[in-house]
Amino acid sequence: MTTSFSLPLVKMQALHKSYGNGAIQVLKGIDIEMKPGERVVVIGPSGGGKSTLLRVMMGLEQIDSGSVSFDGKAYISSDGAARKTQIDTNVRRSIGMVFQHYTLFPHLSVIQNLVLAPCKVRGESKAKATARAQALLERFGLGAKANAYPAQLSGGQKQRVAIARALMLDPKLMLFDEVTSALDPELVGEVEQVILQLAAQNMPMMIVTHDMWFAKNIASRVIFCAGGVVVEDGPPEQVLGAPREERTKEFIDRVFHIKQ
Amino acid sequence: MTTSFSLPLVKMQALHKSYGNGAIQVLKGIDIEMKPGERVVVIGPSGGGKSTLLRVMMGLEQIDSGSVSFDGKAYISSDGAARKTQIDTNVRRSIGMVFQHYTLFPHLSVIQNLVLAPCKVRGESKAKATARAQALLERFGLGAKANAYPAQLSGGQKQRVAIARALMLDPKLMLFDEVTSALDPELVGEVEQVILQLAAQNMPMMIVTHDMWFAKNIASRVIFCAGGVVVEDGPPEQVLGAPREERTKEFIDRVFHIKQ
Amino acid sequence: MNYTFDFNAVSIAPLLQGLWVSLQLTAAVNVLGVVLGFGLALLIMSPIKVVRLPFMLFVEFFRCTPAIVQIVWIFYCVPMLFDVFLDPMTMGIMALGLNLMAFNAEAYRASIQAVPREQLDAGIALGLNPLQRVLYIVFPTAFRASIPVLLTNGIVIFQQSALVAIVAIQDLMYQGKTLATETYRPIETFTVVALIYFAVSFPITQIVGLLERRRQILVS
Amino acid sequence: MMTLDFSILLRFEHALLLGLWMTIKLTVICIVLGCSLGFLVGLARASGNLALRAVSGAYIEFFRGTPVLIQLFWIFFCLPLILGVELSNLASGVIALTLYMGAITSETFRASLKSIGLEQLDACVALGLPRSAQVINVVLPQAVLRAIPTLLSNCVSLFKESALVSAVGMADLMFVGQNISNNTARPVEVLTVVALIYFAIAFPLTRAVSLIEGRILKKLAI
Amino acid sequence: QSAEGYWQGVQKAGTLRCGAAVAPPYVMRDPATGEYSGFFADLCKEFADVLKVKPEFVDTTWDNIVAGLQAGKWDLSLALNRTPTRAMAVQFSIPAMEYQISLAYNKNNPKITAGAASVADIDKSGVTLAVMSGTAQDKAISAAVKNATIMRLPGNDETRLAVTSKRADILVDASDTNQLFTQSNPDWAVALNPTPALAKQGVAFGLPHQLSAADVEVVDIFLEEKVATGHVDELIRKAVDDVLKGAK
Ligand SMILES: Nc1ncnc2c1ncn2[C@@H]1O[C@H](COP(=O)(O)OP(=O)(O)OP(=O)(O)O)[C@@H](O)[C@H]1O
Ligand SMILES: Nc1ncnc2c1ncn2[C@@H]1O[C@H](COP(=O)(O)OP(=O)(O)OP(=O)(O)O)[C@@H](O)[C@H]1O
Ligand SMILES: [Mg+2]
Ligand SMILES: [Mg+2]
Repeated sequence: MTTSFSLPLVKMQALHKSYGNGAIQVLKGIDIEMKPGERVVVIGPSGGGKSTLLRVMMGLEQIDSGSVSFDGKAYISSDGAARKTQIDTNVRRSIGMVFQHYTLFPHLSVIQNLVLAPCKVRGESKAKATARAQALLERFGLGAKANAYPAQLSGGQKQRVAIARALMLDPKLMLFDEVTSALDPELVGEVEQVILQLAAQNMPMMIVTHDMWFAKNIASRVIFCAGGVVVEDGPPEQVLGAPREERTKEFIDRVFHIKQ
Repeated sequence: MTTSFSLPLVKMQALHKSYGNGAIQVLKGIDIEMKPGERVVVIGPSGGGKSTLLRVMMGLEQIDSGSVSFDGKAYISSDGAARKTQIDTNVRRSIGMVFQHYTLFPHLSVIQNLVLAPCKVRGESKAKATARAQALLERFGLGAKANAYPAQLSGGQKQRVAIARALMLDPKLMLFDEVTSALDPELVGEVEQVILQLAAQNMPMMIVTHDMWFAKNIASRVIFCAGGVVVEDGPPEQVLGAPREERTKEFIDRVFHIKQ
Repeated sequence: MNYTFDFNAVSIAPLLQGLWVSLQLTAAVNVLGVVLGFGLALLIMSPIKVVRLPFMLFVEFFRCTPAIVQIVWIFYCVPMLFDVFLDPMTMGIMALGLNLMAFNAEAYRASIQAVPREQLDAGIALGLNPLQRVLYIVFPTAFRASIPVLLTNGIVIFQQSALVAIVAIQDLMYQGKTLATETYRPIETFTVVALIYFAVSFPITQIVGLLERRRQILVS
Repeated sequence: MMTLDFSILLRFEHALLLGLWMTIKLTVICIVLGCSLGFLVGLARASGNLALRAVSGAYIEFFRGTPVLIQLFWIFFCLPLILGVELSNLASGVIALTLYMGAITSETFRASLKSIGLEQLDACVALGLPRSAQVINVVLPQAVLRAIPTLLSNCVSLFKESALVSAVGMADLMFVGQNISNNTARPVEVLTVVALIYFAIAFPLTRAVSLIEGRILKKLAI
Repeated sequence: QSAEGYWQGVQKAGTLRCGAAVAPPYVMRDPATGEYSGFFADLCKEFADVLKVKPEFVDTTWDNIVAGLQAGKWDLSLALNRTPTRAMAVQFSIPAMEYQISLAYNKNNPKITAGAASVADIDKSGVTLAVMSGTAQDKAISAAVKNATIMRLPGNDETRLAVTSKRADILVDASDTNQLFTQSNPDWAVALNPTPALAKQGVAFGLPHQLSAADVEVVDIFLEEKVATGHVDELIRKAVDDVLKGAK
């Protein structure tokens, strides 16, 4: 591993991002450093730019200016003038992402969903990828569903398959964007369980969630993000339990239903 | 008012209901008595029959056997043999219901949605109904939206309009089926606020919700329903705080994320 | 290519006369199709099987056979079978009208059945009786939802109306064919005729597209 | 009211079959060519290149905005003159109906491409899939699956429209039917049987559309 | 055009493509086999023999028989009437026979008064004349009537059906063709040859516009002999017999 302990795993510098040619400023200068092994939970009001932040890290969005480094390499950067975002796809492959709406490929079976990327991206043999996929599914309690199609799965099962699919490429960082908010409350647990399992293996991750109990249980650090800037950043006990900023407090109260 | 204080407002007796000609038993003998002024929250696992219960009370479903009385009148009953459900539509009009997916009529403006039923069902004059509707909208903070169409509203606004629409017929009992679970977490509050307002005016109601904080705040009684039967029934402190039944405890733990 | 074009040979006046006939035919057929198509939709959705089946067969028959066969059949077989002959325009309206009724009935049926069940549940919960539910909830939503398809079918009928030229109704196509044989200038004539059809259809399809987009924005 | 005698048709069974064979041959050839053309035009219509979009758009609008009958007349008698080459009747028929089919299927393909959510592409990027795999393994199969029911309806339309080639003198089912009805002076029997033959082929196809639609919807849960 | 002659080109292709629209007894198509007969079809076959190529009949309609020739869809068109306007678009061989227009109608039709003899006698508003569109009879009758309605239909089938189904009152067609029609419907159909005659024209092969005089002469010489020897008359008799036999 090239990662030296003192180096940050991810470093975002002065990230700016807008939609509609600058009409809607969504990220207004984000600087976040994330150390290896950290589990960062991002919370904040709707429209605050949380999803955009994760999508930028994943290289799904063009940025206006700034850069993101991974393992010391600036893999996303923008030459402000031409508004053209440079993305180093090799580095990007070290990052996995799971979305709110289970983005499984509906025409492929569960196991085919899992082996597609390893075979096409890394040229892994089908047999080897299938074996790894099967093992991963077993671990997530989905061994019996290998040949099912996504439409035949419950929401919780779909989301667990999506996580397994992302893990097939051995990512060094996982991004989760509200992965449980489309689920029935009863199914939330099984998905969070799986993420907690990963956390127990020290997988670095950045998680956007509205589920405060999950946030408390998984976060090693919480960032409150609103209006395109980082408003508060600290350990979960501080940000969730005793926020320093008025806006954070207001948000936490609202979501925790303390004020009626 | 004919309602004597000792009489129950709603009385369900041995309700049985199945789908697919008895293939799927959904309600397996439900007996619930609800007193006037009670606010009953129904909780339970997905597929446990909560929605079905409310839909039966509203007369939206055929039943296999049993009966439901309102104000002492059996308005829903089934002669077990012919599998034909008798519904007294006059009594049914005393009950209002709000659904999970805002069922506003998309081709009518907000105010038209509100006045449709009073004009057509009770023959109320358009002017009078419109005045009442406008007042109700003001009360719910939607005065400015009277002429908007549903597609132009946020989820929270739609759901508040749906509640106002149900109230236009002066119901004596309101049924709410997961009215906030399709909403962004941030919008949940405004809808719950409106229901709490109604509760403060002693409107009897039966509420299905997965939001335990809302349940705690609104319930005068909580019923835990699973597998088509009432598993536990008691005051909120008991059922939510210290459930007696193992299944209730397990469910509460899971949804409250106490166990990981 | 050794052909010299001569568009002067194409006299516009008879073509415009033909266009007027085509437009009248299209309009009359659309009135039939929109109004009677709705009644037909109700019949094919009837809960009574004996009522439903013959009308379903009728709809399927008109949807599954070529329009030209229908037209030729109605023009030649109806008079022979029943010994009646109405004036050609009436026959043309009847032939295309039956065709459009079948297609529009399907459009209505699809959008009536697409009215979400929750909408009807809400109607019951508001105490509306079955007739009121159909009148105030099902029809308005279904009719709105069918408009783009009705308009599209209407334009298709304008184009299908060219088929009546084969049975000698003096529509645009017929005038075009006559002109082409009279002048021996088929290229120029057919080009002009095609352009006239296009000039009428195109703006309407654009409007339909616009309506469709607007509706999608409104519904979502 | 006349008496009907369908037995005369038995004499012409072979001729009707020949006509039907021409209709089917024409339809099948044009389905294959038309779908391929439609797919390419659908891509062009969705492409970023303005010129491609404009040309493909004009083509689609023109063929959807004019009667097939006039397209046939034009291609039968004008195209050879303009191109300065000789075209057989079959070739002209194939060209005309292929262009018609290409126009209607391109819209089908475009709609099905558009119906694939952007999040599917996001997922591809997040998995690091190369562009080729995105297209071949993710976008194409879904687009084709979603397009199948509408494509089948397009095929039924083409099958019906093919009857128009009789008007330019191609000996398809309709042409043979009219020829027989003239010779025998029994148009009612002949035209009725011709209509029934068309129906017997098109109707099962439309049923198949709803069946397949149900299956695909179920599989993809869309 | 290439320097070599038109017919050499046909010989090179190996087939003589004849554009054929149905008009018994000139050109007939057997619906059961799709094969062509009629005396003009026979002439075409014989001409193909002269060229030592196979004849090939291309199905068409009267509407398109000139356009198809212009478009090069076939090498010659069968049974075209020689008219000046047509001659501006295509060329003709010498006539193979003379042709006259007659009017066939239902003798029970009250609109047609007994003793009608001229076009003027039937040229009344309310009378519908069915004619094959694009044919010589179409041109002739269109020029002659003022009050009657003309219904132009694409083929022989449709015009006959129109009269049979009483949609039209009178069938305007070549006298030979109409004779066949009346002979196969003897119980009600009659025909009259109007006086003065509507059109007396020669029926000939239609040839592409660009043909050289030498190429046209090839066909002319071929026909000249067939007409002079009475062979054409023989072919006509045979064709009429065939049709009448078929109708029984
Ligand atoms: N494709 C887009 N085009 C234009 N504006 C967009 C687009 N995507 C997002 N936005 C806008 O960017 C802002 C931030 O959106 P983002 O999805 O990042 O918020 P979020 O914090 O994830 O909110 P939520 O909690 O609702 O998911 C919002 O105002 C949104 O309307
Ligand atoms: N129309 C239907 N046809 C067949 N089965 C149905 C139908 N509607 C509901 N069910 C079945 O009835 C059972 C109870 O459903 P119900 O919607 O009442 O549960 P619920 O407690 O409201 O669950 P949730 O929390 O998911 O809303 C489920 O197993 C469901 O699959
Ligand atoms: Mg988001
Ligand atoms: Mg429910």
